Amino acid sequence: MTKYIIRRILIAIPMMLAVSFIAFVLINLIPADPAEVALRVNEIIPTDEVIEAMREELGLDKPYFQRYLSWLWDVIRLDFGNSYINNTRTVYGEITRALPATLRLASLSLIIVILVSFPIAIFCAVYKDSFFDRFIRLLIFVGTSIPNYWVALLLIWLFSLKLGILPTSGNEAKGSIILPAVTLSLTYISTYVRLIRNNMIENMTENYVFYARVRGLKERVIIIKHVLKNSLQSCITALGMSVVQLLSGTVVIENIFSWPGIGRLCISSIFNRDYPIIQAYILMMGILFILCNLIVDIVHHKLDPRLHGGDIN
Amino acid sequence: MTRKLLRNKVVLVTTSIILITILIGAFAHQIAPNDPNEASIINKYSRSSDEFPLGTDHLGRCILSRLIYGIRPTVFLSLFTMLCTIALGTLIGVISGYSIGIVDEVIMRICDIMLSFPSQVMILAVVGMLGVGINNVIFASIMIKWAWYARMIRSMVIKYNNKNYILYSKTIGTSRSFIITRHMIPNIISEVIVLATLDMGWVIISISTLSFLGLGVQAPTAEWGAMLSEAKNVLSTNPSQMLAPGLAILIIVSAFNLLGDGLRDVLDPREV
Amino acid sequence: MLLQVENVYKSYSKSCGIIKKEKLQVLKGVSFKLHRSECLGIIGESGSGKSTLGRLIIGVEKPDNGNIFINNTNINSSRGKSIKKDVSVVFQDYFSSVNPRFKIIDIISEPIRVYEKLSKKDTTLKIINLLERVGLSKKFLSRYPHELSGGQLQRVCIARAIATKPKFIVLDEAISSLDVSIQVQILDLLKELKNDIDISYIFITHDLTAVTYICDRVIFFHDGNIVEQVDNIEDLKNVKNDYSKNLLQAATQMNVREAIYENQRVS
Amino acid sequence: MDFKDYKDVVHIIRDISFSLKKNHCLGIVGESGSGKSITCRAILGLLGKNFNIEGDAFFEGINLLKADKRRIRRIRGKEVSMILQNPMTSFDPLYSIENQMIETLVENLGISISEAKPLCLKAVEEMNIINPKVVLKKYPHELSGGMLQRVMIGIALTLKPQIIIADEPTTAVDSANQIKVLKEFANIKEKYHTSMIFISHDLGAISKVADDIIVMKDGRIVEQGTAKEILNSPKNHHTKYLIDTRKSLVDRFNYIIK
Repeated sequence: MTKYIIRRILIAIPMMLAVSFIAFVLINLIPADPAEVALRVNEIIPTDEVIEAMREELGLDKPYFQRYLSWLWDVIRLDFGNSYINNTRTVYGEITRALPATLRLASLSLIIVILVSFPIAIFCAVYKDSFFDRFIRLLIFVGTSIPNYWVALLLIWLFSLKLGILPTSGNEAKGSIILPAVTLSLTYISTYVRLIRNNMIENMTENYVFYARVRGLKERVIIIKHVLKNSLQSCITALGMSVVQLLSGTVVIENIFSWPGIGRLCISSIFNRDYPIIQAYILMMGILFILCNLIVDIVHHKLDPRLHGGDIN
Repeated sequence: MTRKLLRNKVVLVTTSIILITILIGAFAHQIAPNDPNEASIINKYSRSSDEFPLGTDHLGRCILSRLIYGIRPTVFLSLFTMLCTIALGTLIGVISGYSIGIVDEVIMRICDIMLSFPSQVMILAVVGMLGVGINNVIFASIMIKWAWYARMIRSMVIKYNNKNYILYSKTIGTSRSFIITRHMIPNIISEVIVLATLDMGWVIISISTLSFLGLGVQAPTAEWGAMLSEAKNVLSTNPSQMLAPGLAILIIVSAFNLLGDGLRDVLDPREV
Repeated sequence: MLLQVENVYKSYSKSCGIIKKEKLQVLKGVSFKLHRSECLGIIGESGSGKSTLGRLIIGVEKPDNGNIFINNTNINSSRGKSIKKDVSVVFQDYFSSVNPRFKIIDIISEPIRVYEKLSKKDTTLKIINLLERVGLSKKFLSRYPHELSGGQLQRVCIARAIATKPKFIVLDEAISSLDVSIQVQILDLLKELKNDIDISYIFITHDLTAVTYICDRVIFFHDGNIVEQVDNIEDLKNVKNDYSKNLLQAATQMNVREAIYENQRVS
Repeated sequence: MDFKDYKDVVHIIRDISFSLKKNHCLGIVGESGSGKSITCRAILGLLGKNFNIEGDAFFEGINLLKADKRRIRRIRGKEVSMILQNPMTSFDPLYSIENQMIETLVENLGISISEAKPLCLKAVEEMNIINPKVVLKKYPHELSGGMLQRVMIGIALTLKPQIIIADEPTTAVDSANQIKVLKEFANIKEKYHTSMIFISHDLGAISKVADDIIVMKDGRIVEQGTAKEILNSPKNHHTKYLIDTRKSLVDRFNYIIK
């Protein structure tokens, strides 16, 4: 087990390096000279001299690989440099300022997703092809075919403008988190329900379920103890990964609801060409994705006796 | 096979919806009642009339015409993206599946890295770095999706290569071209078509989302996501503006999703 | 010599974990010969490597070491292609042995198309002929594999295998997935074909009873090695190796004659 | 006890009636698709809702096809045990053997977990499994098919059922081990005095253990009688065909080793 964890972590490290390298390379794909951009956004006329000075300040005059290493060293110490827009602000500060709002939004959504989708999925699987199941399947279908920003607009129109019970945007007013969180969770609810339902139905046709019935176990025990656990086992990867997807999915929602989180920061940085922030965002999401993957794999490994069985023998 | 396709109602209906949409988009110039970009402030927010069947928007432009012209960027570009993705993915997947050792290993590691970013983040990254615009959005979409297809197709190639009927063909010395054209391609193609059709919905939504955020198609070009973005600004005064483009996306995405499910049934050889 | 297997080794690298790889030796120096118009049984339990041996003989995998000759041509040499016509194979899993998208007519016409340039009409006639050979009628021509039963499908596979007039057929557990009564039918068919056309079989199985029914010679296979060879099937009772003895004893107990009801009760 | 049924399972099986005497072993033989497994599953209420079953099946005066679900479930665990054809896939891969044995015993015998533990050990010991304590702690994938089958039999015996139904127990077994499995079943009958239904496509296997035999074809019973009658003087031509095909195999074998 420990051996597996160590090995798994050892594999994650080169992946992280690769991700950081991509994040670093991307900024060098910019069609314009970063130094020039940095000057322009601060409304300094870019003469050759100033550009040269800026290049030196940003370290752009050094060789490529050396720049990567020094950048990486800074990044490890959580120093992502300064924002181009506002030179006095560090990227780290900007991100940590926006992060709590996003985390709040994403975690509430996650709670909604789990609370809603699990009971529905189990119910649908147990009463397959019942009226309820068919109705939910229709909803799931619509849920996967509908763009979530349109859902957001519809919800704003209904609850904020028509009924006037919830605020349209921002995060100051009471209850302002409800609409964005619900909208964000809707897409994932349909994904989750479909995933778990189908997986449970598949598992129910397995021979071990039949044998459990033969052994005279209660249907409830069979569903919860055997079928559900096996289904979660096989969807654990997808479920774990959706945490990251939820975080990156906030980009659209935050923009519609003017939620001051990291997704909105990212979009405004794209419009303002504030490259260091974009870079930090990419890096953060990439690393998060790898970490999530790592945790999911370890959990999966821990829960499935088929995977760590070799150690016992 | 064709008869089976025609017998399946879902496939028939959804295919017609998609084909009609494509035709309307292709002949937008002839079909649309008005110029989609002709603004007239006097006519803004007008209700449906003979001249403007679906009314006009905040600049007095004909909504129906904008919807029709919007098919081009929304549906055509998504189709283009998908075709490029599949072409690239298939090519690399097949190379990887047929080659053993170092080539396969290198390709798979590259795929791993490509797949180690959440897709939305990767698109944002590319667009963020290369700049706002639909070309970059398409480029980014292809960049993040090909690896997934390459991996799928590689595993299919390996799976079918171990099927007994291909082992038999190899045993008796059937020509490689026969094995590939008669055994491999029909099986792989039908699986890929189903996957790609189901994925089309995702691509349409993803491209229109980016246009909605202002990162993709730029004003004043008519695009469904961009139209919704404009509708969002007048949500409090004219909420009905958001209906038409939203429904359009819903219908076309549903059509692709249903078609994918239908094709899965039809292309399964065990279905009678 | 029809087939000659010389000192063949084969191992697979079994990936254990993500980086480490372990070598799994499946065949440990196997040599034997197959003569014209004989049926050679290869018997062993599951995991003994007998199916791997079959895959090496039909040339879909290459041995790590050692050589396989068919008609004195090394199958893995550059001239190996020429002897492909002489080999054919029937697998245990009949359903995955045929392309589910093909009709029966397409399935059987594949080998004919490779070796004979026949017109469409002649091909069809030949296929009908082959189907009748294996006890099926021409009404099966335009059916799909999933519309056939296991026994019928295995007959189609046999028809396909004899279509190219091979010198020998590798039967890899070809009857193991079938009901006993169907097994006997297929074995009878194989015997009949052997009498009609000059053909050899390599009959890979775990069932000693079936071996005695059809084979002229038998090889006992255990753990990647040949542990005993019986050159005349009538000498089977004189096996010396412990493993072979065990197999023989188990089969003897299973095969007490049904007619003598009292004798065959076990306790 | 008595099974009498007449059912119509979407034309899979029709008009099946048979009875099982106490301490007897009933063999059901037929080719695949003849409906032999379906029949037994129907009796125990193990078929899905899509199946429409008509008729009666009496077990100690209780009509199994009409009784409520709870009652059937109790009978299924406690009174009628079943042994399945694929032991490798019959256990939940996520739980240890012991866990799954205990849950069965607790559910059906109404005992506590601590009472169930020694019973599990005893069950495994009685099946002649080496290192019983180690085996109990293992997960299904760590054991061989033969081992799991013995665990299955062990579970069935610990419940002390009236009837044991064995569904093709020799089919997935290498032919060298088939005789061992059959001996095991013959033993059970002698030692535990349970009645047994033994399903197989192999007349050879059936004849080793069965007292009475039913021959099925295309969802119907074509012949039934005592094993002796059926094997020595079959009347139906399908029975004759099954016996003859088997006989030709056996005769050749016996000729060679004589």
